[in-house]
Amino acid sequence: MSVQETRRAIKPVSPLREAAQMFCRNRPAIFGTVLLSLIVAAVFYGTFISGADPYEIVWAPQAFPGEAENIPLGTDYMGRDILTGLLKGGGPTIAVGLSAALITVVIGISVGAMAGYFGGWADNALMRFTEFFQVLPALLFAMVLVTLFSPTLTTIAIAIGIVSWPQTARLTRAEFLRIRNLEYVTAARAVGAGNNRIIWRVILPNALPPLIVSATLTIGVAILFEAGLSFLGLGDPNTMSWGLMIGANRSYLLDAWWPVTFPGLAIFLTVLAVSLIGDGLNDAFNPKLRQR
Amino acid sequence: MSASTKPLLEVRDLAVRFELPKAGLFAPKRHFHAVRGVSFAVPQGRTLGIVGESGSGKTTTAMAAIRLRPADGGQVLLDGRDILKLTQDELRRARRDFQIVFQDPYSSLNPRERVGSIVREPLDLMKVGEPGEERNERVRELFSLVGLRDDQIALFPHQFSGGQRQRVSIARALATNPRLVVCDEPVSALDVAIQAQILNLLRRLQDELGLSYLFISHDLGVVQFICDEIAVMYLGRIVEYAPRADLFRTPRHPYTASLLAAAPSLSRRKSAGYRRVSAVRGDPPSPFNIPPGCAFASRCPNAQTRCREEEPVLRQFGEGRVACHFPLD
Amino acid sequence: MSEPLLKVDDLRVEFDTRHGRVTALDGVSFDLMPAETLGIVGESGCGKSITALSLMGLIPSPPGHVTGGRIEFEGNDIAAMTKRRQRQMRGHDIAMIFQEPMTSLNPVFTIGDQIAEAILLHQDVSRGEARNRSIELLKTVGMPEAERRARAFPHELSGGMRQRVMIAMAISCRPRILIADEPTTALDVTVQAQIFELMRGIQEEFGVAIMLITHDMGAIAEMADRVAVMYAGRIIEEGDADEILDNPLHPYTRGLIGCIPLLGKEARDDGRPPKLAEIPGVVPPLHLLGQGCSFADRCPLVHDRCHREKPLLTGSTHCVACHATQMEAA
Amino acid sequence: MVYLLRRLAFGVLLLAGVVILNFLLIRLAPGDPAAVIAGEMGGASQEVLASIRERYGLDKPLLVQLGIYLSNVVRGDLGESYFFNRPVIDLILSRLGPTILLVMAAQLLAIVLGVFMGVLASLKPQGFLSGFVAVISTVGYAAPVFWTGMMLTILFASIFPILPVEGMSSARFRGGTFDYILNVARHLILPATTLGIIFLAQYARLARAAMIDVLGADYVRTARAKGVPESRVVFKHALRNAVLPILTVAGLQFGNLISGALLVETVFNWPGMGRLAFDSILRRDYPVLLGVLFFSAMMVVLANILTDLSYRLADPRINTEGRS
Repeated sequence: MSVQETRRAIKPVSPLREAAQMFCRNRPAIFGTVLLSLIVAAVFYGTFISGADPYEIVWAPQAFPGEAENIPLGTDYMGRDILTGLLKGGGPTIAVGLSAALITVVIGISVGAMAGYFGGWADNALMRFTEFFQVLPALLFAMVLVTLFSPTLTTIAIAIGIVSWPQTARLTRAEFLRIRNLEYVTAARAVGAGNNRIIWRVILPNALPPLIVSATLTIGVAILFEAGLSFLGLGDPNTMSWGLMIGANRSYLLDAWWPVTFPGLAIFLTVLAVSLIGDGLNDAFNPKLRQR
Repeated sequence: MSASTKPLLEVRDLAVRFELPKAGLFAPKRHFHAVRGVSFAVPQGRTLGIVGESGSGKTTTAMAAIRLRPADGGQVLLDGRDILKLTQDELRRARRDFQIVFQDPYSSLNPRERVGSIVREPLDLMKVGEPGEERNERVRELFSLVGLRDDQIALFPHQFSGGQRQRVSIARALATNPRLVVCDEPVSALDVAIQAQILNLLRRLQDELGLSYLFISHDLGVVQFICDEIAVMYLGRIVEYAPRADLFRTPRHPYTASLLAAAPSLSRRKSAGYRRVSAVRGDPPSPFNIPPGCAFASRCPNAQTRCREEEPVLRQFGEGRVACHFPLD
Repeated sequence: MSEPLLKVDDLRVEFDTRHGRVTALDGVSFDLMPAETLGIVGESGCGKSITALSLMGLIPSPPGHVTGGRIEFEGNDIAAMTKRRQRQMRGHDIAMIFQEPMTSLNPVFTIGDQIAEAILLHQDVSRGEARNRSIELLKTVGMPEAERRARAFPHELSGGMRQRVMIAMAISCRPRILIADEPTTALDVTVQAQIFELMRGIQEEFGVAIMLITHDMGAIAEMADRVAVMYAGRIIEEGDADEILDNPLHPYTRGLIGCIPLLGKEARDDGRPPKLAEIPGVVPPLHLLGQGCSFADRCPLVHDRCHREKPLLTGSTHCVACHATQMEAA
Repeated sequence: MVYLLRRLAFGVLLLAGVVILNFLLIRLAPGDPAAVIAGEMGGASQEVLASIRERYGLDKPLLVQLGIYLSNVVRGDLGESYFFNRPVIDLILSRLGPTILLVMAAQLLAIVLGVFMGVLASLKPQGFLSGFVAVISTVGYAAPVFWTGMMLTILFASIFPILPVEGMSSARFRGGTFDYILNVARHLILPATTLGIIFLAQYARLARAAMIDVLGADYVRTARAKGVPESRVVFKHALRNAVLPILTVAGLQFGNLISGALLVETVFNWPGMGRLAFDSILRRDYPVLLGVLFFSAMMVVLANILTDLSYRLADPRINTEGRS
C-alpha cells in the first residue's frame, strides 16, 4: 500500500512533548521560570528559615537604603526593615494568589464545562449567572466581600476566587462548545462512550491548553488583587504582605520613595514572571506557531 | 430491488428538525425541518448510497439513523429492533453492530491519543475480547487489514497523512465487527489519488467481511463506484430511489438528471464544442423557508403549475421510485 | 502563431518552514496565449496555487520568496516594472478569483461597494458611474435582482452567488488574463456547472485568457485548451487537453486519470464498475525531495536513473518530464 | 429597536439581581443587620438602630424585607450614610461625574493609542515595534496600577514638578470656565495615563494579533489582487475587520476599568466614586459601599449595551442574523 513510508521508522511524538520543547526554546518563558524560581526560593527562605521579625523596629524610620549595614533596602515609616518585610510578606501574597487561582479554576471550569457541554437550557441559565457576576467590577465586589466578612487570608482568597471565575468559565465554555462539535467527540459517542467519559477523557484534555494558560495568568491577577486589597487597607492586618507594605507607607510617599517602591517591584517581578510563563505556554500550545 | 433478502437496516419515516433561535422573547418556537419523512433500507452485505448537495439533509439522516443526533419521528429497525427506542444502556451495547467513518480525517481522531488506543477504544468500551493481549492482537490485525503497519500503532494522529488517518478511522469502525458501517463522505476531503486507495479498500473490506454500508456522498462518480442502490435527497426528502444501473442509465427525477449532467466526466470536451444546455438555474431555496409544492420546482426545467401547489410523493416508477409529478422517461 | 500574452520562464519560489527552506516551485515555465484556457492540474501541495499567486505578486512574504525566473506580460518583464505599475496590473490586466467564495469577500462592505472599488481604482469614472457599472456587471454574471443585491453584504448571499460576485469584480476592468484558482471546489455540483458555463461565456464575450487551476480532470476536459500537469513543484507534462486526457505519457498523469471514479466506467460481470487504478503512497513532503525525480518512489516504471537525476520537460507540443517515457520515445 | 428594548430589559434584570445581592450581603454579614447598616463608626446609638429597623422593616419576614428594600431602591433610596448624614444617592451622584470623566479619558487614550500602535506593529510582525508592544503589554499587565500611580507621583512631584499629582482641580481655584476646564484637564493627565496604560498595552497587543490575523485573510488577498494600494488595504479593508474583536474586549474590560479607577482615584485623591468607596471602607460605611457597587454595576451594564450597539453597527453580519 504505502510504499515509501515503509522506509522511515517514525517515532511517536506526543503533542505534550512537542509543547514542552517549544516552551524550552522560548527565551522570555525561560527567563520567567528562572525569575519565579528565585522569587519562590527567597520567599521560602523568608517564611521557613529566616527567624527575623518583620514588625521589629531595627533602625530610625525612613532610613535610606544601605544607610546602615543591616538595612540594605532601608526602613519604613516606623523603622522596620524593608528587606525582612519583603521576604516575610511574599508568602501570604503568593499563597493567596495560588489559592484564589485554584478556586477560580475549579468554579470556572465546572460551570463552563457544564454550560458548554450540555448546552440549551443549562447553558442559558449558567451563562446568565456568569454575566451577572461580570457586571460587578471585580475589585469593588471583592472589597465589599472582604469588608463585610472580616479581612483574613482565607476570606481574601475566597473573595478573589468568587470575583474572578467568570472569565475562566467563559473560556472553558467556548472551548467545550468548539470541541463538542468536532468529529472525534461524535466518534467517541459512536463507539459507546458516555457523557462522563466524553467530558473528562475526551474534551477536557483537548480543552486544557488554553485553560492552563489562563490558570497561570489567573495566579498573576490574583496576586495583583491581593496587593490592591491590601493597599486599600483590606489586607489581613495580622500578616505582613507586599500590598500591606505599600498601603502602610503610602501617606509618606513623598518623604521616602523606597518603602513603597521595593514591595511594588516585588509584586511586579512576580506577576511578570508568571505572565511570561503563561505567554510561553500559550505559544507552546499554539499549533499555528509550531508549524513555523 | 432485492426484495428476497430481508434488509439489515430499515428506516421508516425518519424526521429530524432543528430548533431555531426565537425571533423575539414571546415569539413561537421556530423549527427547521432538516429531514422529512425519509424511508430506505440497507440490504445485508450491500451498499445504499444517499446523494445530495449541501443542505439536502443526507448527513443528518445518517446521523439520526444511528442515533448520533436525536430524531423527531420514525423508526430505525436494525434486524427488526428499533434503535430509536433503545435505552441509553442498550444503545451503548447495540453500537457494536453499527459504526461510522467520518468525513474529515483531521478532526475525527482525538489528537491527544495514540492511534493504537483510538482503534482499541471501542473494544474496551464495549468489552469485546479479553483485556490485554487479545485486544492488542485484534488492534494489530485491524491495522494490517486496512493497510497500516504494526510499528505505527504507537504514533499520534498528526503524524499521519489524510489517507492514512482515514485508514485509522476505518480500523476503528471495524474493531467490533459491526454489521453496518455508515460512511459519511469518507473520501471527499482527500486528493483523487488517495481517494482511489480508500474506495478500493472499502470495497475490498465489504467483499471480505460481508459488510453493509450506508454511504453518504455528493459525488456521483464515487456513488456509482461503490453503491448498489441509491437514494437522491433534495431539501430533506428522498426524490428518487433506484438501483444503481437504472439510476445512472435512466434518471427519472429532473434533479437526478441535472446532478448526472454535472458529475465528473472526461467526455465533455471543450475541443468538441461541448456546452451545457439546460443546467438547473440558481441555488437551492433556503432550507429554512421551503416553498409549498415540489421543493425543486423553482429550479426545475419542467416545472408546471401543479408542481408549485402539490408536493409529489415517492412512488414506484420503472425499476425504482420517484417523487415527481412529471418523471422523465 | 501569435505572441504569448504571458510568458513564465524558470520560476522558482521557496518557503521558510520549520524544516528549513523548501522549494515550492522548481523551475516552472509555460506560456499563456491570448483568449485560450490553460488548465493547471495537480493534487494539493503540488504548487499550482503558488504558481497563480506568484503571477499576481501575492506570495506571502515571509515565509515565501520568489528566488528566480522571469515573468513577461506582453513582452515586458514584470519584475522590471515600478511597484505602482505592478499594482495597476493587478485587477486591471490580470484578475484573479479564488477557491473560497465564503471568505474571499470582505464581510463588512456591500458587494456593490467592493465591485465599485475595483472600477474606481483602475478607471477614471465618477462614483455614481462606478455604481451603475457594478450593477451592470452583476447582471452580466447572472445575478438576479442586481440593483437590490448590490446593497447586500456577502453573508447574505449563497456560495454560488458570491462566486459570481468575485467574477464580476474580476472582469470589471476587462482584464486580459483571468486566473481562476479552484473556482468551483467549494460549490455544489449543480452550481459548479453554472459557474463553468459563466466563465466560458465571459471568455467568448471578452476574449480573456483563462488560467484554470484545478484538481479536477473533468473541469480540465470541459474548460481547457491546453493543460500543464504539476507534481511536487514542477510541471511534469504539458500539451493539448485532448492529448493529455487521451494519451497521457507521464506515469503520474496516467495514474491520476485512472484513479478517478468517472461516470460511465460501467459494469464488469457482476455489474459493478472495475476497481480503480491506484497510485501507491503519498506525495512526498517538500523538505524530503531528493535530487532525483520526485515521483520515483511511487512510479511503476522507475529505474536507477530516476533516483539520480531530475528529468527535464522535453517535447514540442506534448512535453513530458520522465526518463522512462523519453527513452521509450528515443 | 426590539433588540435594544430586550437588552435594556435584561440590564434592568441584572441590576435587580445586584440589589438582591446587596440585600443578601447585609443579611449574611456577621452581626445585627441594623448595626451593619449603621456602620461600626457611625456611633450606633439605640435610636439610630431603632430607626433603621423601622425603615428597613427588619422585624418583618425576610421576603417582606426584600420587598421593602427593592421598593426603596426603585424610588431612588439607597439608604443613608450615617457618617455623612446624607442620603447615599446624593453622595454618589456628586462623585459620579469625576469617575466617568476619568474612566472615559483612560479608555479613549487606551483604545486610540493602543489600536494605532497595534496596527503599526502588525505591519512588521517581527519588527521593533512588535517587540515593544510585547514588552509594554507584559510590563503594563504585571505592574500593580496603584504602584505605577505612586511611581508617577514621585516622578512628577519631586523630580519634574510640571503636573499636579493630587485632586481634580487646584484648591481655591479662581478663573473662567475655560481656565477651569484646562485646570481639570491638567489634573486629569496623570490619573488617566496611569489607568489607561494597562489597557493601552492590552489593546495594542490585541490589535496587533487581530491585524496579523486579518491581513492573512482571503478577502485581504482579494483586495490586493484587485490592485488596492497597500495603505488602503491596511486601513480600510483590514482595520474595519480587526476592530471587531477589539470592540468586544473593550466592552468586557469596562468592569476592570472601574476596578482600576478605584485604585487610581485613591492614589491621586481624585474625588470620584472610587475614592468614596475607599473612604467608606475606612469608616465601615456599608450603605455607601453597596451604593457604589450598585452604581458601578449600572455603569457596566450601560457600557455593555453601548458596546453591543456599536458592534452591531460595525459588523453587518450581526444585524441580519434573524432574517432568513
